[in-house]
Amino acid sequence: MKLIMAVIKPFKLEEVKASLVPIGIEGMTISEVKGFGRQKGQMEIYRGAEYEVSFLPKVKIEISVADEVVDSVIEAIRNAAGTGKIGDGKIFVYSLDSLVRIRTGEKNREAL
Amino acid sequence: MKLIMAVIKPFKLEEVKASLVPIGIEGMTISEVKGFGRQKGQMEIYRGAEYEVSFLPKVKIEISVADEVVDSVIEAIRNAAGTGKIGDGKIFVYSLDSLVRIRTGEKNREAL
Amino acid sequence: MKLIMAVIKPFKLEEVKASLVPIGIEGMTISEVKGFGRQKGQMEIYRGAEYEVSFLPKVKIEISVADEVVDSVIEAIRNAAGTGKIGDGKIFVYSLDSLVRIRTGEKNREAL
Amino acid sequence: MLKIYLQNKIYLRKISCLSALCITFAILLLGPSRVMAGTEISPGDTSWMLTSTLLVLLMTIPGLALFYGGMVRKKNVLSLVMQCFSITCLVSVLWMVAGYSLAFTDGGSLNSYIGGMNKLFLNNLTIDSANGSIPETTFMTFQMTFAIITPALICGAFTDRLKFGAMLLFVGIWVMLVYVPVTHWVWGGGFLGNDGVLDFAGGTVVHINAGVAGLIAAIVLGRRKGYGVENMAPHNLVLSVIGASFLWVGWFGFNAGSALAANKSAGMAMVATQISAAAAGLSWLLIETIKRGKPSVLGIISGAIGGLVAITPAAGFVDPTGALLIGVVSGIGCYWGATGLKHYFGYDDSLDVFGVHGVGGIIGAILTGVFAIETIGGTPGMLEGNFGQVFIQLEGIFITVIYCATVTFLILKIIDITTGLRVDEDSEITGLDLSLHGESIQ
Amino acid sequence: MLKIYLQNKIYLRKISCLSALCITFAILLLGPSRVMAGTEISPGDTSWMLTSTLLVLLMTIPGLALFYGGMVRKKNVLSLVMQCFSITCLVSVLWMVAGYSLAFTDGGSLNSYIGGMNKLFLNNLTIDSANGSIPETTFMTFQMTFAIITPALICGAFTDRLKFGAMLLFVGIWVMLVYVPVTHWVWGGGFLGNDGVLDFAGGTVVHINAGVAGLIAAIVLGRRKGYGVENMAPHNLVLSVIGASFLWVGWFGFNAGSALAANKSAGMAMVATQISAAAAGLSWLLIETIKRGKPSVLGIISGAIGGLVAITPAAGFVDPTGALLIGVVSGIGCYWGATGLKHYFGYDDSLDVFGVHGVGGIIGAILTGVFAIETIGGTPGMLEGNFGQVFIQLEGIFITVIYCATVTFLILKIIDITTGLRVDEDSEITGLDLSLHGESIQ
Amino acid sequence: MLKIYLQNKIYLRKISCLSALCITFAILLLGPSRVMAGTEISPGDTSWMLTSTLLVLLMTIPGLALFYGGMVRKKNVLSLVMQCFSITCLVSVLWMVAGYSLAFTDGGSLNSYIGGMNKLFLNNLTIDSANGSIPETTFMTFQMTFAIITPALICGAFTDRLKFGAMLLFVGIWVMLVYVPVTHWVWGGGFLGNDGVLDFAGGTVVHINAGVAGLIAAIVLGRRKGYGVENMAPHNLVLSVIGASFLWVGWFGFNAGSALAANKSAGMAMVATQISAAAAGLSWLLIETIKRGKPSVLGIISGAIGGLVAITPAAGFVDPTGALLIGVVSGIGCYWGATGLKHYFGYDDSLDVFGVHGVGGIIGAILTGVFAIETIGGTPGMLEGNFGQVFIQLEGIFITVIYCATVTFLILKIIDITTGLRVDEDSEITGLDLSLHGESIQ
Ligand SMILES: Nc1ncnc2c1ncn2[C@@H]1O[C@H](COP(=O)(O)OP(=O)(O)O)[C@@H](O)[C@H]1O
Ligand SMILES: Nc1ncnc2c1ncn2[C@@H]1O[C@H](COP(=O)(O)OP(=O)(O)O)[C@@H](O)[C@H]1O
Ligand SMILES: Nc1ncnc2c1ncn2[C@@H]1O[C@H](COP(=O)(O)OP(=O)(O)O)[C@@H](O)[C@H]1O
Repeated sequence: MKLIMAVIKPFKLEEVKASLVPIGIEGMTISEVKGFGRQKGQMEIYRGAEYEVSFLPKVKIEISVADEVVDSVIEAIRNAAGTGKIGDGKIFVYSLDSLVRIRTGEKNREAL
Repeated sequence: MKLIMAVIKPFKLEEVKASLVPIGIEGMTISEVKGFGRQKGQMEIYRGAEYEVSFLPKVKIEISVADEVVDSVIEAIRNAAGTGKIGDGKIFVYSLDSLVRIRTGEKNREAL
Repeated sequence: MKLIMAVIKPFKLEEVKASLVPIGIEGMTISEVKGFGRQKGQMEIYRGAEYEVSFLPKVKIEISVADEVVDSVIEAIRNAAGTGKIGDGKIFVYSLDSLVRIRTGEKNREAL
Repeated sequence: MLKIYLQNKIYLRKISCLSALCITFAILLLGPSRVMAGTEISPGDTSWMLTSTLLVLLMTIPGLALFYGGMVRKKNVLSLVMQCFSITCLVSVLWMVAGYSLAFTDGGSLNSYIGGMNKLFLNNLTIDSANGSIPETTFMTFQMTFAIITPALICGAFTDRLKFGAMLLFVGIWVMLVYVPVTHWVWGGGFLGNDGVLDFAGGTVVHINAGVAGLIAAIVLGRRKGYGVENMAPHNLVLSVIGASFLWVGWFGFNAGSALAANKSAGMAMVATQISAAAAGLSWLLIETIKRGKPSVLGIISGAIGGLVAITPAAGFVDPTGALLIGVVSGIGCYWGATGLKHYFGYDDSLDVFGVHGVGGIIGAILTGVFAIETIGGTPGMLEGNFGQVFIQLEGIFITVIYCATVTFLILKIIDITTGLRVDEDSEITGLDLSLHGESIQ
Repeated sequence: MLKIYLQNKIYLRKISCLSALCITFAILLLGPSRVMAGTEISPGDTSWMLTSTLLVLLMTIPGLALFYGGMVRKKNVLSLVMQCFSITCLVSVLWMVAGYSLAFTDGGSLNSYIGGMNKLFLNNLTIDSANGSIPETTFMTFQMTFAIITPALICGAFTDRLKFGAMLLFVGIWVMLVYVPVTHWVWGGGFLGNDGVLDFAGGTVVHINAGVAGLIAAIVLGRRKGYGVENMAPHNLVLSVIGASFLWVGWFGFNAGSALAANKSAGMAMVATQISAAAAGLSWLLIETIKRGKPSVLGIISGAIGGLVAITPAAGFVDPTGALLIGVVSGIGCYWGATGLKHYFGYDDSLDVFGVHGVGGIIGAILTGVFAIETIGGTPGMLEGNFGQVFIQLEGIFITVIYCATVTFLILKIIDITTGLRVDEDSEITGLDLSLHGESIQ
Repeated sequence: MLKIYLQNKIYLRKISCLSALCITFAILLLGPSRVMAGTEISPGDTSWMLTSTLLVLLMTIPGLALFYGGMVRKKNVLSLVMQCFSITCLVSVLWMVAGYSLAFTDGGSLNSYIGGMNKLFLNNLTIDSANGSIPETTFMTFQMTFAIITPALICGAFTDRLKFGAMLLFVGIWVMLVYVPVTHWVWGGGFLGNDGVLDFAGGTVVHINAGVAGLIAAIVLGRRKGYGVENMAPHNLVLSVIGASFLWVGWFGFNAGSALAANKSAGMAMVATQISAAAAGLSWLLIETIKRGKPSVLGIISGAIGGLVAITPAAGFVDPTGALLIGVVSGIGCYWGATGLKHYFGYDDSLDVFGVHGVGGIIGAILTGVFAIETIGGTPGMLEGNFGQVFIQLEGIFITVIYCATVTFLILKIIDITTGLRVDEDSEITGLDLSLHGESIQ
């Protein structure tokens, strides 16, 4: 099993979710994060002074998936989250040693 | 060393914490996240219109542990966080390459 | 590639960021988390009653890096985030299987 | 509904004449204004009117700013309070420059339709001039606060998508071309007042006017991106409750202040206001609980505001029992306006300006004609045998609805063509706080 | 303490008679009401009383709603503002329907205990009737706002766990069976007023009443789930500070308004109010800093409210120095009530309704008897040699405490048996905002 | 600028004499105070003055508390509302104990510089004494609210870094050594008032005083840690908008209340206040849009406050057109004060106390001398040929600036040496809410 973690633009969340359901992803965990990268931040004005907000709001998605669907999930996320503009975000993949569903105690693939 | 990441129902946090201290877990990091899964969301009413809130509040716990205690930690979390109802959450385990305590510079097992 | 995840004191974020730019780190993702550890919590007073706030505000930083810079990044974080007082936080390192830049589709090292 | 109004050919002549008026507006050269009688100033009445003035200002800032601000998504809350605050500034200056004069002085031969230019820049408003038992300065400021809140009410319809500059432009023009004339018609010596339309504190002038303008704005602008799909639930109803509270309390200045004195009429108007608001809050609560299963905070405050809107034209004319009934009916009526009506037609009147102020204002204007009591306000209503009053009230409603709808539509279209109305998609998605004002709340 | 009261056998007869009264309530057939003298209306006095009325309304919405709302956890804040808002609506209607009549008209042969039914639905409240120098309509509305805030105060005791429907039911019955009679006893011509109990603005009628009812409610309902274990620290004290500010400012309407005129008594009452609030804020601050090491925001605002409660019965009777001392004592007394007393007995009076309003009200009622000055309020106090006044004050306290405790207890128990009082555990854990109202703040 | 003032040797003698005065303060034994004439109380005027008093209190709590609180970072918001609330409590008591007497009674031979001690503890303030047509108790409370807001305004300069105890100490001493004497000079029978300085509602006494004290405090304390590097953008401008709204509305009490009656002067003062605030809001909006490209919420509310500050000394002396011009100029002037001036000199006047209140106050004081109209306030200004008035206004400004700067500096330095002014670095980083008060908002 893999855990796919993606950092995307906040307003793309609904689209990403919608693109994952058809390929069988029925669960995910998301969190509000801030990103720092090439994308220039918004300027905020404070009584004439301007601050660059270097950390931009992003959404982090974490999805545990079976090894064989990793590529299609990455593809789906890329298609849904991409705008072609700097700041679209990144997808990180790493291996899970094990996975447990708390309610039932099911393990690994059954717990997906 | 492993990193155990658990997504649980928010109001179970205190119980989970309480169940981990006896088995020697002295530190953890938590964050507020939202979960999407089989559990149906709350309906919110807005001037007669109803919205389903599809992302439900959850709490994510991250704990780094020595390999030999992984099972007992999973067990403890399951017992404390389980309500038997849909939405209890999941536990994810993956391997850490290394671990450092910032204050002392201790590495790996000493840093746990 | 590795993913370096560090939990630090919130007000050290700017310094940590500043110390990473010179060694070539151009992106990172941060989130607000709460930490539980040896550091004693603040007491909050409520009409004469006192509550110990056991979860303290921390900031979590996630950075994907090439294998060869892991050590220098850890070193830089330690120097910038360390205060020598309990609660400075921890650095966790684990391996990434792959990495994708959403905008371009670049993979792994190119996506860093 | 629009069709029905249009079929009332008898009004068409008046309307076209009014439209002509609105175009030739800028070239009006009007005669000398009515001179207010310089009677003795009463400190007691003045005290109450100074207080009423600030109460009505409180209704807009912070009242309406918070009421509306709490209902939008977090990324747009500052843009809403910005709208309310900047409207307050803009209309204050416009009212001083020309609005007051055109609304409340004598327009000579055109007096049925518009006032005169004798008090532009308040130049002939001396410290000694009086209006009844209060200084004319105070009367002017009191009326200024009405001119402020009316366009601010419209904001609820075009929230989250209107450009800031276009908003200021629209409000400036709308106040001069719609609010000022309608005020003159009803209160400034114009034809509606002369025809006997009862509007104690602005049910027609303020609420129907704002409600209709909001409806037109919602239709012209189109829906918010994501409407009906994304969750657009209010981000912080605590703000809305604070706002509703200041609207309620401020409404005492609005209604009881419209007695223009601290007298028994003010006392009775306050009673009516309180009872109608309370009854409407309860009736919305009840119907919502029956139909949705849960009473909501947004529901009870919307109901109370609906009750306040509906009692506005009636406050100085009805007794407590009349107020109770007006409250009950308007709570249910506005519930229907904000849920049934809106969803049926599918326009995105985002914060229900028409659903609450338009519907509530119309209900109130009609029921004023039903429940008016001669011993209280000098005019009997339908229940006391004066059936004609209801028709007079309908005249006021029809004329205002059609005039306001037409001119509002024209103003919006012209702005759309020239500077554009709607922000670009990116700005709408980012939220207006950051994209228009470079600020955000944490 | 309850035991001590009960041993005062001299009161037992009165109590049992009152309990009988409360049961036979619905079948009362009362005589003609007292006719208010129809003197000349003073615009100045009327202006101040219209203002005072809205100030007291401001105390409940948004004052109390925010003061309490900021102190609970984020998941329950909307349920609290909902309680305050819906109580405002409900009690306004009840007061109009029957409350005012039963509290303030002549009850004929039963007048010592309850008023008459002459003004049900305000039917005989004409626009011309006066109360002293103000319209009776205004007096009625002013008193309505007192009837609103009293049950709203109780909300702080049962927050986070009471069903919404049960809350409305409780408040409705409580207002009619407890608030209305006690008001009649003290201000409406009943036996406590006749016995000479001094209560300028409602220390007994409002605060002791609400405080005792809160205590009983906290005991009957039991503690919040997680009390003493989970962190239940206030989620947003900025809201509480806004609320406390409106309580403070609104209290000028409460206290100085209770002069029922804009006269020298109102002026002095405002001075006393301001000084007592300030002194109590400082004295709580000081004792907290000494005992806990840090002055807290919640502390200073609680102290100020305690000082306002304590000066309420005294405002029109004492001089500035008396007010200063009442403030200092009540700040310390309420600190003890909200920390020592509560923790000693272990009940969960969640937001310290008894600790602040009960304790503060009792301190104030007693000290009114001590510090009253004849040249100011017409009655001398203990310091001027009139030792009896303190005992008369104690009579007022005892009777109110026992009557209120008994009837409140009965009402709650009956509701508990019929519809149930407490939400289920899941709803309590989820938070009342979502579970009762389907709403939440972001 | 300081140098220029110091070169005005003609003032040096006065200054040194005042400094001596301030040191020998505690040992003053003053003669009998002026007896206020005991005329008839007017209910109408009293009603308005009771209302004005509570309006000015509203300006501090919650007005200023929220206006400032919304502008700081989330970790310091409670410390700011705590400062405003505790200053309210502290100054109320100090004013009652000695402030009122020293400011507003006759100081005998020293009367040009300071009042007497006849009304310490308000002992000789009877319920019957009057000030013009209102009770003296009400005059005293009205003035108390001015004494409260002035030091509260200074909080904006030293926010995020001053110890709580040191803040209370500073405020207590500053009120007695700076606010009380300056008030006496201008309004209490002292030399500035006698010299003919026009200050209708406190442009000099309140705003220049607070602005200068803020500037000195910012310089003595040094910058906030991270100033210019970290993002210190306002955490919640919705709070600031609520605060600005209450400041605006409360300012009607401040300015129109300073007529001390509900008369035509109050009416005109309210007009001037409204127009200046609105015009200044718009002029800041405009210049900001031109220079930065985006109109900001913080900008328009800052502008409106600047316009309110500037109209304060002028409110009872100018006509609507004068008010409009004062508004336009002050909006631009305060924009420069809060952006250009501050950044040029590099001090961290965190929330622009000097930039808005100092600069706005000076602009207003000068323009009062320019635009004053004889038929309105009894004194002609420069435009009516009275060129001397501008110089008299400058005298008032110079003396206040130098006296206030000197004494404020001394007080701060003495506190710094004894108890210390600034919190330690850890507390500053953690935020004052948690470190000083053990509380935080969620
Ligand atoms: N090395 C990294 N480690 C972790 N997160 C990163 C890294 N680089 C970028 N990110 C995340 O990806 C987001 C987008 O990156 P950015 O460089 O702005 O645009 P793009 O990826 O389109 O070139 C950032 O805001 C940040 O959250
Ligand atoms: N594939 C997944 N990847 C990551 N998180 C998941 C995944 N599936 C479920 N979750 C998390 O677990 C939570 C509970 O899942 P849900 O399907 O609602 O209930 P259950 O696990 O009891 O069947 C979700 O809210 C989500 O946060
Ligand atoms: N086992 C752990 N797993 C995950 N996070 C941990 C663990 N132990 C500590 N932490 C994180 O590190 C922070 C600092 O730990 P603490 O024990 O307080 O101080 P120190 O690391 O300096 O000894 C904690 O607040 C928590 O966020």
